[in-house]
Amino acid sequence: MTRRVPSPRLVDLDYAAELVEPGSTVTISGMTFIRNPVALVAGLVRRGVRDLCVVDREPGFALDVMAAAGLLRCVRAAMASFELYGLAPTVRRLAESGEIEYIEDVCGAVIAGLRAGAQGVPFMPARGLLGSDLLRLHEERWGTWRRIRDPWTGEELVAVRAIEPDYALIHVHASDPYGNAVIEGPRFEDELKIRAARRVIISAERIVDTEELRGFMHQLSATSIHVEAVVHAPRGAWPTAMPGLYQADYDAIRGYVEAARSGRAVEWVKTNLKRLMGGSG
Amino acid sequence: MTRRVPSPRLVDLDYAAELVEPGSTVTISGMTFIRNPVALVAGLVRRGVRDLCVVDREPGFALDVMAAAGLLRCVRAAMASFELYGLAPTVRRLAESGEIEYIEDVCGAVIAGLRAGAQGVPFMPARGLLGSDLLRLHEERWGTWRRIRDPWTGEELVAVRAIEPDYALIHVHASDPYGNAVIEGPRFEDELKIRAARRVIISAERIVDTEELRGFMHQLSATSIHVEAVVHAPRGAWPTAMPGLYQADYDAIRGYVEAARSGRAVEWVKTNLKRLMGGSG
Amino acid sequence: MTGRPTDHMIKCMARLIEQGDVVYHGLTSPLPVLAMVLARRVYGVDFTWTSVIEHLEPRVERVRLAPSTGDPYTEPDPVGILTTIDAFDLAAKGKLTTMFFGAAQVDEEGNTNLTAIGGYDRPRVKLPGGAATAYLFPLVPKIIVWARHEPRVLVKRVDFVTGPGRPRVEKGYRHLLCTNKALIEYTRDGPVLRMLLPGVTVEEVLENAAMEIRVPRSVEEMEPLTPEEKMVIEEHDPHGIRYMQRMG
Amino acid sequence: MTGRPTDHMIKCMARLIEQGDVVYHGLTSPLPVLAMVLARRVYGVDFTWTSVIEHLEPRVERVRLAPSTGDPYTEPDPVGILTTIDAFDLAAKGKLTTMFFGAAQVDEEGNTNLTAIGGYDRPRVKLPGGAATAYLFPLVPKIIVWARHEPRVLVKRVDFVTGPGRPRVEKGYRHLLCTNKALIEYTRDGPVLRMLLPGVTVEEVLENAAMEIRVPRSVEEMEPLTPEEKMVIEEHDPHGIRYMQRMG
Repeated sequence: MTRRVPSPRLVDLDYAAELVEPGSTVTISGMTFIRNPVALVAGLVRRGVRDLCVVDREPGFALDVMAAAGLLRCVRAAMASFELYGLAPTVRRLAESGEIEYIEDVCGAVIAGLRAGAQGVPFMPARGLLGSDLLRLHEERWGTWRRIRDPWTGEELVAVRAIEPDYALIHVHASDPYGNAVIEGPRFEDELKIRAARRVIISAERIVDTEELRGFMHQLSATSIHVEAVVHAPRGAWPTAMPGLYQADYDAIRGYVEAARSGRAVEWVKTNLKRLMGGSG
Repeated sequence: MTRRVPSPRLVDLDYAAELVEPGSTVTISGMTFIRNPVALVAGLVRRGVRDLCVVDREPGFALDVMAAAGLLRCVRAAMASFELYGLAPTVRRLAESGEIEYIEDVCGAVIAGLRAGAQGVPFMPARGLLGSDLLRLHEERWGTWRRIRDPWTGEELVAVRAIEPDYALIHVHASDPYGNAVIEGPRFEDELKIRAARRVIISAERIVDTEELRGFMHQLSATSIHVEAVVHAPRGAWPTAMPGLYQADYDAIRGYVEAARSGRAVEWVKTNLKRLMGGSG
Repeated sequence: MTGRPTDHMIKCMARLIEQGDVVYHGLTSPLPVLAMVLARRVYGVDFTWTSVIEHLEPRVERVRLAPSTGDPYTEPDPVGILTTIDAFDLAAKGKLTTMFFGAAQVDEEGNTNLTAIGGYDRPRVKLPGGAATAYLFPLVPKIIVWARHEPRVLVKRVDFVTGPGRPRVEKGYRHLLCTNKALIEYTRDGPVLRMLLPGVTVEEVLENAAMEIRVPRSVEEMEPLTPEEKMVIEEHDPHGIRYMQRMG
Repeated sequence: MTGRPTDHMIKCMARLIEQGDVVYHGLTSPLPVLAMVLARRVYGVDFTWTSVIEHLEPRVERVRLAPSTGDPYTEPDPVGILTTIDAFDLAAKGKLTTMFFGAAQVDEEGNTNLTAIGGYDRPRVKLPGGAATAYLFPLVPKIIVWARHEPRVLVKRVDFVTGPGRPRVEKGYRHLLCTNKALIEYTRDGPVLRMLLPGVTVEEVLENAAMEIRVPRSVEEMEPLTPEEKMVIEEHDPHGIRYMQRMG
C-alpha cells in the first residue's frame, strides 16, 4: 500500500480567508503590479478581516486594496508604490493622516529579516544601512534593527530582527493539492516568505496532480511541508501581471487609481470584487 | 549595434588549472559520488598544484583524488566519506598520520559559513551546534565559530565566520561561454559556493549558446557576473554521477578504493587520468 | 526467524516513523532508507520523505539501494528538489521531525561519537565525521541512532561528543537507539530497554554493552519479520547492500 | 535641439554606463531603463543588465516601457532569472557596480530623501519610500541620482536622510546627479557642475538650485541628441511614458 503524503489541503476561497486571524501580520507575494495574491486578498475583503499589518518589500496593488477596504492597521515596506501612477494612493492618504502606522523599511533589510525568519535564526547581519536616518527609527522606535559588531573584526553592522509573518499569501503558477508549488519567472522574496511565515496560504493558477510534477525536477518554491492551504484561483493575480500567463491590466489599475484619488476606492473594489477573486469565486 | 555581454571566457582544461594558485582554499561541487568536478581536479593533478585546502560539506571521490595526488595541506569538511566503502581512504590515512590538517566541521555550520560568504556579511548566526565538543575546537583552535547572543533576547547562538574560498570548482549540466550555467537535480550548496568564492571555474557537460538559454526562464545556478572561466568537460564528473545524464561508476570507485587501500591511489589516478579529464583532455 | 539482525533493525527503525513526521536521511544510511520504505509501503505511514539526495518524495516503489545513499538514481521521480539547505532550515524551525544517525560510539547520556576514537589530535581511528550530527541533535524532536551492539560501541562515555544527547532528553525530545539486539530509549533516568529483537535475551543486551541500561518490568519482544516485510526489504535491496554495514 | 530635457537626461545617464559595469535598475525608473538601452544599443557598451524585474540580460531590442518598470513583459527573453536577493548580495560583495536612484530631495552632501517632506512623523508629503536606497548607498561604487532641477528638490539639506551621500564621497565612490538641466558630480569639495544639457546655461543651473554648486573653469556642453539616439529612445518608448516623470 502506498499513500501520497501528506493529506490534501485544497480549500475554497472562503475557507482560506477564514484561516486569517484579525490583528495578525501578513506578507504577500509579488511586487507593485506583478503576481499579487489578489484573489486571496479579495477573499479577506469579502470576509472583512481587520487590524492586519502587511510586511513586504515593494507591495503595490494588493496592499492598497487592503488599505482601501479598511483591513490594515499598519504597513511595513521599503516602498509602497504605484510606480508611474504615483504612490499607493490609499496607503499614502492613510499614512499621511496617521490612520495607519507606516514603518518605512529598506529592501536589503526586509530581505535580511525574511532570511532570518526563513532560516530559523533570531536575526540576520546586513551590510549597508549605516548612515541613513532610518537607522535611528528602526533602532529606537520600532526595535527592528540594532547595530552590532562582527565578533572577529569589530566592524559595525546592522542586525535585522527575524521577520516571521503570521501568514504568507502567495500566488503561484501551479500547485498540487498538497502545496508542492512552482513559481515561474521572477521570484522576488516569495520563497523566503513561504519559509519565514508561520502559516502559508497558496493560490494557484493551475492545480496539478502530484504525478505531473514528478520528473520535472523543479526546485519547488513551496512544498507540502510549508503550506497549510491551497486555493485554485485562475487569473487570481488580476489586474496585476502573471509572468508567462497574462500581462498587467493597466487600464484597470488606472481605473482603481482614479477611483482612489476621488475617495471611491472601496466602491471600485466592491464593483470588481468578483473579478478580483479570479476564477476562485 | 547590440553586443552580448560580457566577453566569453571559454578556456581549455590546462588554462583553467593554471588559474588556481598554490596554497589557496578550494571548494568543490557535489557530494561523495555525485557531480564532483573530477575533470577540473584532474587538471589540477596534471599541473601538480600544491598546498591546497579544501572546504566542503560532504566531499568524497574528488577530495580523495586530490589528497592522493599530494595536492592538499588541509581539509575542512563535515564528513569525508566513501559511504559504504568506508572513509575517504587517502584522507583517512593522511589525517591519522598528521600529514594533512583535518578540520572537522558540521553540515549546518558549513552552510552558515557559505551563506555569509555568499551574502557578503562577515558571519552568520546558526542554531544547533551548542553542546558538541566540536564547538571548543572551532572557537579556540580554528577561530571559525564564536558563541554570541541574540541582541534582543540574549539567547546563546553560534556565529560562523564567513567562508569565502579562493576558488570554487563546479561541474554543471550546461553553461554558455559566459558562465550563465544551469545545474539540474540536486544543488547541494553549489549555488552558495559559486556566490561565496572569490573566483569561480565552471566545467560543463554541454556548452550552449546564450540564445538557447533565453525563454527557459531558468533560475541560473551561476551567471556571467560570478564566473571567471568555463571548461567544456563532457562526462567531467566520472566516475561520480551526473544526475539525469549518467550514473556513478561504482566499479571504478571500488577500483580506486582498493588501489588506495594498498597504497596505489596515485597509480590509479595516473592510469585513469585521461578518463578523469572527461572529454576535456 | 525470518530475517537477519540487520533486517530486524530496519523493522525496528521503521516502526518509529509516525503519521505526520518529516523524515530526513543522510549518507551511508541503507538501514534508514529501507526503514522509510517499510514504513510507507508496509505500514502505510503518511510521512514526508526528504533526504541528502534532495529528492522530495521520490517514487517509493522504485527506491533501490546502491553503495551510496546520496545517489539520486536510487530515489527516482521525486515531486521536486528540496535542498539540504532548505531541509536544515526546516529543522531550525522545528519542522523536520525525524532523523537517523549512525554512531561509532554512543554512551549513557546518548552522546554520539563520529569524529575519532582516542581523541581528536592523535586518533587511534579517524572516523568519517559527524556530518549534520552536531547541528541537528539540538533541533530535531525525534532522533534514532543506530549502532552495533558491542561493548566498545555502547560505552559509558564517548571519547568525543560529536552529538550531545543530554540536552535532548532535558528538552523532552525523543532520543532512541536501535541496535542489532534491541531498541533503547533515553530517559531522564538514562537508557531504558524498550524492545528486544527476535531471539535476543535481556542478558545479551546487557552483557554486550559497556553502558548501564535499565530494564523495566515489561519489555516488548519484536515479532519476527512477516513475509511481506521480508519481501519488500528484498525488493528494494536485492543485492544485500544493507549487510555491508555489518550488523549481522 | 532634437529632444526634450527628459531625453537629454536619458542620454546623460546613458553616458555614465561603462564597459564592465554591472547595472541594476529599480521600480519607477523609465529614464534609467532607456539609458541602459541607449548605452547598449547606440554606444555599444559591454555591461551586464540586471534589475528589479529579475530578468538577467533581457533581449535589449525588445525592451519597451510600460507604467511599471518592474513589469516582466517590458524586458522579455532574459538569459535567466537573477533575483533581487542575488543582485543585492552581489552589491554587498562589491560586484554590483552601478545603480540609479530617484530622489524627491537631494542636498549638498549628496544625501537623498525619498521618505517624507517635512519629517517622518507629520509629513507634509509622504513619499513612496527609499526602497533599496539606504541599503545600496554604502555599497555601490557608482550611483546616479536623478531629480528635477528645482530649488525645492536640490536643497541645502534634505528633511530626512534616506540615502547618505557623504560616506560615499569619503570612500571615493562615484556619486552623480543627473537633472533636467545638468550633470553634477559630488566631490570632497561638494557638488561640482560637470555638464550642461543642450540649451541650458550655468546661470539656470545655479538659480534653480537651493544648494551651492561649484562651477569649474571648463564645463562640458552636451551634444544634442543624434537622430539615432532619438530614434532608439522613441522605438523603446513610443507612447512617451518617460514624460510621465515630468522632467520636461
